[in-house]
Amino acid sequence: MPATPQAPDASGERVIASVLDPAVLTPLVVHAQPWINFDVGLLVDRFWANTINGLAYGSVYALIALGYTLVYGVLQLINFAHSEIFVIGVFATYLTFLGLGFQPGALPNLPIAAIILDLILAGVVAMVVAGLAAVGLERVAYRPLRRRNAPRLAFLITAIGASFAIQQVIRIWRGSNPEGTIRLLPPSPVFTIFGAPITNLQIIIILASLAMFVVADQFVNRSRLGRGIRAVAQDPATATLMGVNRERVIMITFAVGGILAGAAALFYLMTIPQGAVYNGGFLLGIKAFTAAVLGGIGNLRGALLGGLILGVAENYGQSLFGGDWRDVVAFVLLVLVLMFRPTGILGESLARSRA
Amino acid sequence: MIRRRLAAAGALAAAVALVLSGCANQGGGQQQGGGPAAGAPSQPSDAALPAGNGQGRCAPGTSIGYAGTIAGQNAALGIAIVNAAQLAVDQHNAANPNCQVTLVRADTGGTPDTAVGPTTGLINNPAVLGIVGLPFSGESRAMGPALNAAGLVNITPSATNPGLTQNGWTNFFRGLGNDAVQGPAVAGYIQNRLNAANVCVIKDDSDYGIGLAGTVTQALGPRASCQIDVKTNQREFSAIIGQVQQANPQAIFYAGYYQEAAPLIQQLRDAGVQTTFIGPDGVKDEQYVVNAAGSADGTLLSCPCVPQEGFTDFSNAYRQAFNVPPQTYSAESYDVTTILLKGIDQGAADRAALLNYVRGYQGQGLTKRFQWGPTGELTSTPVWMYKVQGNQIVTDTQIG
Amino acid sequence: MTDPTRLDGDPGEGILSSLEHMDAGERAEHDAAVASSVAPTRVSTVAQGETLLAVDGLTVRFGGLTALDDVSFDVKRGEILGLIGPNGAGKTTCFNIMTGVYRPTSGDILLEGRSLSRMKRYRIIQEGVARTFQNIRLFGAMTALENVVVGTDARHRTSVPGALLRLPRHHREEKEGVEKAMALLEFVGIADRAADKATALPYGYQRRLEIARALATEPKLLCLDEPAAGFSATEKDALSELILKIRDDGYTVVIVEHDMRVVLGVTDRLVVLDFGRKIADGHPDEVRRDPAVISAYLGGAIDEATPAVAEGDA
Amino acid sequence: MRERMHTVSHWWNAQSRPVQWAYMVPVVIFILALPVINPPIITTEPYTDFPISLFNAAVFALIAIGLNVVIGQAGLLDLGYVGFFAIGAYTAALLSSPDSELGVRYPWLVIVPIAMLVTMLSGVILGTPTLRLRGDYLAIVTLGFGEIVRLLADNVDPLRGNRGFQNIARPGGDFPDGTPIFSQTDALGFYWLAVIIIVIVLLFMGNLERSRVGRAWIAVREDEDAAELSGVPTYRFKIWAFAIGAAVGGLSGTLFAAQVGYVNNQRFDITTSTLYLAAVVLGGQGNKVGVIVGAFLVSYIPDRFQFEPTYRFLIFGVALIILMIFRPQGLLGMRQHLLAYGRQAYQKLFGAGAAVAPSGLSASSKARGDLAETTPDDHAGTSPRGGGE
Repeated sequence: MPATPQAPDASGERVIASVLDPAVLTPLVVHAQPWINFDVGLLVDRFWANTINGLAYGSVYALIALGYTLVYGVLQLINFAHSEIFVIGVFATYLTFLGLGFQPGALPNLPIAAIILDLILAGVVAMVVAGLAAVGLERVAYRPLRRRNAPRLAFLITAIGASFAIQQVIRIWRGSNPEGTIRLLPPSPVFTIFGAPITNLQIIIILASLAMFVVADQFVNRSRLGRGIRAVAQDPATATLMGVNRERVIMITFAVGGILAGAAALFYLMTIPQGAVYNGGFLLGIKAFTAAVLGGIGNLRGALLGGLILGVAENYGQSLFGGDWRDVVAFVLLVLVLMFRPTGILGESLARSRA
Repeated sequence: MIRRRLAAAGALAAAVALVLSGCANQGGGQQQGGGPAAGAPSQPSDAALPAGNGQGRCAPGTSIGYAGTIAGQNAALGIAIVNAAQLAVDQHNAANPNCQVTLVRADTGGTPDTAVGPTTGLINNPAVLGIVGLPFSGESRAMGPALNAAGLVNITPSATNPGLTQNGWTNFFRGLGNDAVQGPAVAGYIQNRLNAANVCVIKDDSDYGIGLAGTVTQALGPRASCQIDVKTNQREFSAIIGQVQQANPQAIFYAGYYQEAAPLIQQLRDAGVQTTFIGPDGVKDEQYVVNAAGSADGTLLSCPCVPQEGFTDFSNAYRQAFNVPPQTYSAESYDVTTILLKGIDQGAADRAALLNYVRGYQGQGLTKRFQWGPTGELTSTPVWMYKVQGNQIVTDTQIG
Repeated sequence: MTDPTRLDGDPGEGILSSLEHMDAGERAEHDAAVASSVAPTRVSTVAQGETLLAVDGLTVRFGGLTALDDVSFDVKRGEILGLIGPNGAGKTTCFNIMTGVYRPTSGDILLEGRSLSRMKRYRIIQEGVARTFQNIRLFGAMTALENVVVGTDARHRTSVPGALLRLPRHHREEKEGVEKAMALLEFVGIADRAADKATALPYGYQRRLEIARALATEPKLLCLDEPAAGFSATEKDALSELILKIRDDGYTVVIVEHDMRVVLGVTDRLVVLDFGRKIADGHPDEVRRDPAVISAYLGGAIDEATPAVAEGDA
Repeated sequence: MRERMHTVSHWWNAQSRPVQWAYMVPVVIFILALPVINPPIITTEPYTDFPISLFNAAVFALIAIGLNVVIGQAGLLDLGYVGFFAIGAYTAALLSSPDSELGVRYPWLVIVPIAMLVTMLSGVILGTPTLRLRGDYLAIVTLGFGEIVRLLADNVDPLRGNRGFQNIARPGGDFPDGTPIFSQTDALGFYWLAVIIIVIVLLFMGNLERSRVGRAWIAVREDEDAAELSGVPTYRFKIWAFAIGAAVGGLSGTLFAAQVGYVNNQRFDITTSTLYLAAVVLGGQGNKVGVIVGAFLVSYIPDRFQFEPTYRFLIFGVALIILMIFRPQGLLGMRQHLLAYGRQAYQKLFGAGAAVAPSGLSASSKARGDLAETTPDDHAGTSPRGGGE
């Protein structure tokens, strides 16, 4: 196998390189010969295209993963219903599109400025709705348990219950078919890197996601509210004694997570306009959670890194082994990373992320 | 304070979006409906309809069952079927005052294990004389022996796996052509009409996709030069597109459903792959055209079904009842429900009688002519090719 | 008199009630029986007064910080050794190395000549080094008795299939374990709360329960990490008494403790650490007068505020 | 309500084990007779067959008992338990279906031990590299494992993906009237078999709990470091917990496969895994009776609302939230007996009349040295979870 080309993102790429190391994979491949492809040529040919696509799709994972990681950092809680918050964001985006008069199936014929304005508007609505939904979820499913000093696993169960309930409400309301496609901005290549075309959508999504991440990171690390979040993450008892309002911090944490999920929803729907369906958050949620753990759960930068790595690695894996192995690649990568770094790649907690 | 203001603003935005969406949705729906495309065969004049002659008589409480998914995963397919069955029953009951048939719904969840309880519930309900379903091959396989033992006639409107009729079940009938009929016809079309020497066969992981891809690949022989797998519910196909670009085929056959086909074709076209794209009956759905948002044009769609665009009465009634256009297998479900209702109208008062009636049935339906051979396969299953033209699915030609 | 903690026979009014009616002589006899049933039964290859545990050139670094720097000392069988020093001196680190929580950067620890530094943690306990914790770490959902039985399990060999099928060894060991645990609870003086959840016990009881759990593993060396922390003066005296009783019963004890009254009251010998180095080793009376020790403790008062990096427990 | 439950549990704990078993007999008989009685209101008919619904609940209960070893006792959060269930079901399919490439048709009774062995082995294989991870990292890795198992069933040709395996072996035997005892549509026989298996598994689990194995698990759950430093080979016992949990999962998989008679790649997804978890937590982790009740509810609620298919999962989701909010510790709290001779030991200490329930409430009013007054009687059967962690 030819050497993996050098990539700029050193720490991330090293992990991928080790996954793709032939010595690691040879036994697996030899054993699984009849059912699994092993197309190194395709991997090499598509390396840059896969990388770009992976980064763009990984940005969506990363934004959702931030929500998991924030809540985990503060409450040590896997918010299993976060994927449903994302779906609510997707529907909020979609319904805003409809509300703005766009029709399923047709391509809009509007000036680019108007389209961008509409996208921003839809994004804002999605962020507000998802943020509110996240806060509402916290009120209904988690706060009563906290009041009763419930064991940690109880939260997991109400999360599962809430997940079922939200999905079913959406299904009953909007039906079980995906919503008709509304696409405001078709992708078109802007320039190429090493022969891999980069589309306008990919540029928007990668840049906007990074911007969202920077804002969230600055918010948590620099603002007064963010200090509260970190204080509660580090030591809830002391933070409360120091005058931090824990309930308020928790509410804000959920709100921020929801807002980021709302942004992710917009980007997702821009990439995959067919994505508005009641159960569409499930796999994405699992992947995003995987990304959060991969990077080091409770760590904002870890979530970003984990999301991008997962997005890219999935694409490499798909090219190498075939499309049906995509999800296997994601989970095997997770297991391998945790084997060598038991607390994820960056592995710090939210509280100590700036130590 | 700020919090309250934010909440109010959010609620307002949501409410506005809701109201607007309601309007827009209706508007969109009407626009999609459209009229029959020019040149499409109209509704067969001799098609059996559920209303019958209005003279049906049956015992009060007589029921037929729907066994299939209603709320579980992949519920969309099941709902398209149960809705059409309900429509047929409602039309029948409205026209036949002396025969009021109940449709008993059993939600199987679409998976073999969850199917056992509800389906057994139907079997043990003596009022149920026949069953529409089960939609999926997996659950059909799991429940087939029990339904057969109960002598309960069972017409599936959607399960296409060829193996289902090779179990020796005497109660099982298939309301559409199986994969073994469609596959070779499509392969022949690709070979002879498209003259494609180099074909990519993409399949999803459903029983349907795997079975169909198998028959097509076999019939294509060495021309099926690349095989690509996708997953149900997959929406992002960039790596798949890379595979296609590398193989550079002259035609692509997609074995699966429209939910995945729509984003796939869109992303293929976005990436500049203009290769002829062929999908099967699982893709032949208005939703495919809508969801591909302009990228579907030129797609060829094969289907073991007589052209359906002319069934305006059915389509309109369905749309009126359920606010959505009929979807994949709705018409098949409507047809097979009609057959069961006709049997009841004509005096089939127990399971054995209804089973006998279906076994000997011959008649035109909306989708095709229904007559079954000894194994439960239709004796003749025409396969037609359709294509997407100007955001409409229009009839191309009969291919088998 | 029969062993008071045997399960066989009619429980009657119970041990605790019958203790009420005993006169002093009977009581002493009972206590002696309890003490003998908790005395160590393992054969040691080392004679009384010989080196049981040798700490040899122990160095531990955490990143750039040297927690222990070439520390060597011996523990003789049958003695009570005090390990003292100001905060951050490396006492708990030393304990953590002895029980396998951390691995030494260099140097070694030898129990009866066998190296512990590569051994798995639970193996070290089975080899014979048991400990208590500075911040009490009991199994909260278990009763006091069950907590102690967990300790006895360190010396048990019942396999999982053996427990599943209740083979004879399981019965024998279960019985032995419970009997020993009951005796230990009596020995440390908390048998009256044997059936209570560990978390429900008063603080002093919890400390004693930890000691009982550690003793249940039949250690050759018992390490007590600040056992008197949070105790009142009376409780400290009672604790000192217990530590002496444990030694007299045949155990060897190493104790880390800040309270000098306890330390000077029970130890046979002191090792003093300061900034990870050993600065003194000898009889308590000599060590007290050692100028290096005096200056370390004077400095220690100033250092009190500096973070005790190496003092953390795990 | 809570008070009454404690009185009951106090009384229950005061009974000797044989007496307890004697009381259990009519309960078990009632449970066995349930599908025959087919009580109105409780029955799921006519919408779904009641015996089948009960059988599914019983399989669910068996799964919950197995998962309880891992989660409730050893405190290891396993989100991929469905993987073991799947491996059990697939082993049964591969060894007995005519669709299998192995070409063998073993009877069910032969399959069961093989499947348990295979799942046990896969538990060890999963556990060996992952059980060094702590807490939620373990959770996500096990979740990944569950998904990998499902995806392998999807992707690996001999496992037939969605096509699945037909005609999986069932246990033999006929009722006097000639109908088979074990069939797909008449689940009575299977239900009885499942209940009997549950009773046997419970007996074995009770044995493990009252041994060094059970104590090691609880110790790991309570404080893993302290456990290891008290001489518990934590890693080894965690692997045992995984292996034993897996074996029970595999056993339930074979039971399921035999009743349905068909296995394909559906139904082994993460959602199913989370439902198993819900059963354990809802009922009360660490309480064997509790998890059975939890499993029954999780399986039964959607079946009971089968008459309203559109809303049944919504009802289910809302029910989960409400039940958890009102009983955050689970319907029945954590409860364990860890000593084979505990009863005798406590009686020896406190006298023959003493009840021997481990208690949780601190009798703070009691003077510490006041031996005569302090019998566990006074504070037995109080708060199940003690004072917190």
